[in-house]
Amino acid sequence: MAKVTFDENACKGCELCTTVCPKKIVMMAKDRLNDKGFHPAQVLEMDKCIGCKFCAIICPDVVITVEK
Amino acid sequence: MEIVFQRPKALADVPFHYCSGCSHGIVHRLVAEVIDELDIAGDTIGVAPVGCSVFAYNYFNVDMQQAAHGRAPAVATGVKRANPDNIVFTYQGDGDLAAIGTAETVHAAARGENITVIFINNAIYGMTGGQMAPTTLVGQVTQTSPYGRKIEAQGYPIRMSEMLATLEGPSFIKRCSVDSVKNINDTKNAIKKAFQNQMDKKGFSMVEILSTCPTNWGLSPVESLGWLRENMIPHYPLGVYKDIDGGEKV
Amino acid sequence: MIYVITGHYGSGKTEIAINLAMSLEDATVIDLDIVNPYFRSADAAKMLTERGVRVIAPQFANTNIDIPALPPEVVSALQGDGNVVVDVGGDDDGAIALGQYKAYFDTAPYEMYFVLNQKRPLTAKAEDVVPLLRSIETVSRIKVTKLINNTNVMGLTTATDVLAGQKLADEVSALTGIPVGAVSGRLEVIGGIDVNVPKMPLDLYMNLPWEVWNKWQR
Amino acid sequence: MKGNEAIAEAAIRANCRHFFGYPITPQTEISAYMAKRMPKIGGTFLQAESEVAAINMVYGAAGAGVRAMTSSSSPGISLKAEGLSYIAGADLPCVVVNIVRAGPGLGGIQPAQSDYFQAVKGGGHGDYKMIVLAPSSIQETVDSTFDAFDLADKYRMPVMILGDGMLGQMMEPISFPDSADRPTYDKDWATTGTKNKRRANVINSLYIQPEELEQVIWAREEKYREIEKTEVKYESEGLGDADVVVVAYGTTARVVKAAVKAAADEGIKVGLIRPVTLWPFPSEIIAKTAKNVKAMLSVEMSTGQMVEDIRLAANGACPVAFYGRTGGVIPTPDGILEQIRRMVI
Repeated sequence: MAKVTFDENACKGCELCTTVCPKKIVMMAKDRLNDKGFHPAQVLEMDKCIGCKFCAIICPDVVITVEK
Repeated sequence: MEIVFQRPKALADVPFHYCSGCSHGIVHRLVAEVIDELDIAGDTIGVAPVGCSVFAYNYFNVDMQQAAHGRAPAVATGVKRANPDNIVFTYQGDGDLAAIGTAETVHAAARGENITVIFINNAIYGMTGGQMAPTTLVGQVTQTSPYGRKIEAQGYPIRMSEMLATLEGPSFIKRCSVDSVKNINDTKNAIKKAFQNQMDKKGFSMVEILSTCPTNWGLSPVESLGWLRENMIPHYPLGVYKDIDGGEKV
Repeated sequence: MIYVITGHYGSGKTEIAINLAMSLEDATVIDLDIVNPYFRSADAAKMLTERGVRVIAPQFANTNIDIPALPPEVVSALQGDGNVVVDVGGDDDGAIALGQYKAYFDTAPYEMYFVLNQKRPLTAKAEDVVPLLRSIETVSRIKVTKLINNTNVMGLTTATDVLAGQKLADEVSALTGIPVGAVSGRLEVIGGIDVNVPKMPLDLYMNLPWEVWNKWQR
Repeated sequence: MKGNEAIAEAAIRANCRHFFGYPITPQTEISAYMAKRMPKIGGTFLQAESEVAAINMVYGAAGAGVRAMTSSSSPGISLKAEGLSYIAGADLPCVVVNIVRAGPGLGGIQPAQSDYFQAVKGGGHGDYKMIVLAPSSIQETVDSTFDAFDLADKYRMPVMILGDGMLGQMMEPISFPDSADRPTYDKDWATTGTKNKRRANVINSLYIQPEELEQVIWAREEKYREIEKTEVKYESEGLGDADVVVVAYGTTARVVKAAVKAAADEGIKVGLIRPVTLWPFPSEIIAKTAKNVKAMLSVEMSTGQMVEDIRLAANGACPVAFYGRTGGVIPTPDGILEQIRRMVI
């Protein structure tokens, strides 16, 4: 069991997190914009998350909190 | 479930002003994580440079002093000498550390000044809008090397880690990169060692961190990581350049 | 004979050097001060030359530049037959310039005076004077042969000051085995005091710009 | 003591334990003295790699709350201008000594007063001032050094001691004040580490919004007006019935005094104003005096810098003449007397 939480309005949509996820579950929410006007990153299939922290480690804006 | 990754306490709850995908944010967070893990926030003084990271004083929950362009190692020297028990770090970019502040950098290192220097090398001037840096690669196009950096006209890029490693003062010099999770973890370990060395009074430590500048490179954040890997790392090899503890060198 | 005048900044070396040179036959003054840009023997060069004393000074003394290049004439003067008075810069900082001439002092007769001013805060006690004297000997690579008590507070000097200086000179002498060679000062100050060493009366030549006026008025 | 040594020793006695310098004639004895003394009393003497580095070390140490000092001479002070501006902009206290030599450029090592503008108008970029003290005797260099540290701490700003090579090199008997009699200043703004007990302190001169920066600058200006009211220092003589008043500071004032005395002996009614603080400038006494005299004369070792401030203060109430020597030449008493004579014809 693992979970990632995005501080969505802090996301600047740089997409770096999407490139490091071993499960390829981090994706940009192309259907909406956050307060800053970026498409934020999101995880839809949270049950596949293994809590590896990779997305959080590469995030330049400390958007992601990881629980395991 | 418990939290296994969250915002470090030493990082102020203020959003970074940096561009999307800029690696300053990663390095800021690593420095804050190290400060938390070593439990030194109450004793740490940071020195902010002039450059994109000029506002670094807003981002750390520690005492901070903002320095003139290039002078951070001199300012840090003054802070450290005034109170040798404080942990003093500078956070500097390539223009600040390797151009206008070369003298301050070299002499703080030569003195073995017991401070920690975090050196962000992204091969370009970010703050002023993408001019040639002392670390700009040969052939790299910038606003002030519009035809690509030419050796005949602009000379060679400076390898600061290699240069400073020739001095006796430094205790630890390592070049890292933030292009991958593995390298980011490695960078954090290096930063931690650089702070630990200061706590152990071993003298000057510097971590050079190859970083991206998507805005001025004209690449997406993801493409920037690739450009860093393909162009910067071959010219600026990663690894330890000086370690008085006898760590394995490049 | 070579006379080397050393001591602390402000002990009065230059006044002694000038007075001594004018009292000697066939004298040359060497201004060997590499640390002090003003108030040096070279200031008195015109007056000394008029009175038949030869002056050798760093090429740029009293100019607007501070290159302490020592002139080659120093060597010929040290090898000559006449009397030579060497006015050395203050402290061990100034005495370093002597070190290069060691060979000439090994073969020629010389006196090295250490000028003492008890009124200088850094040389008021024997425990401060002796290390300074020793470090001057170390860097100059020649030995002090005599102490000179030149205790003064410029125009305000009294006989009491000079006697306090004499006590200090005696203490330093006891600690180092170097004899006190003389007590120096303006005649009206040292004339009446009772000491068992020779007196060296001094006329003062190193004037401040506003004192030049007083002299001119006289 | 020699002037340079007196400044150094006075600084130590005023509890300065952090000195950062770079050699330049004719003030090198200050560094040399500090180099010998500081290690013995647990203080810091550091010969920086440049004047630029030295002033920035002072900036760091002052930010960390200690009494910090640097000294230099004219070309070196130009290099320190950047740091001085930062120190003023961050409202930090420090003491800077300028033993002025002739300029511009490399100029020369002989005494001059040609850095007056640079000192009293701030020196670096931006709206700021330094308190500038201009001693004219060795005793006064000692007193000024004590005052400089107190004023710096009191107002949180850089204070400059403006001397010249003559003052630095000459010798006069002195006595030191007792530092125990001086006030102490709380520095809760300093970067000493939060110890996890307070909010982080930030030493900074950068303000993002122009209006915010403007507000900070005007607040600083208010402080400057207060200093102009309370901290002006000068010496005067013979103002009561003077026809002519000579204004001079530092070494020049010593020479002027000799000339004024000689003029008085000739029956000329001549007075003297000697500013001790060059900023704040003694404008009030000059304005008052200008209304009662036939003329004033500024004597300087420059081509005429302070004379502009005298004219501003006199505001047309009387003519203000200038006499000066420059390039490292000290005016002579007879040269000044000749000027005084001309003014009463």
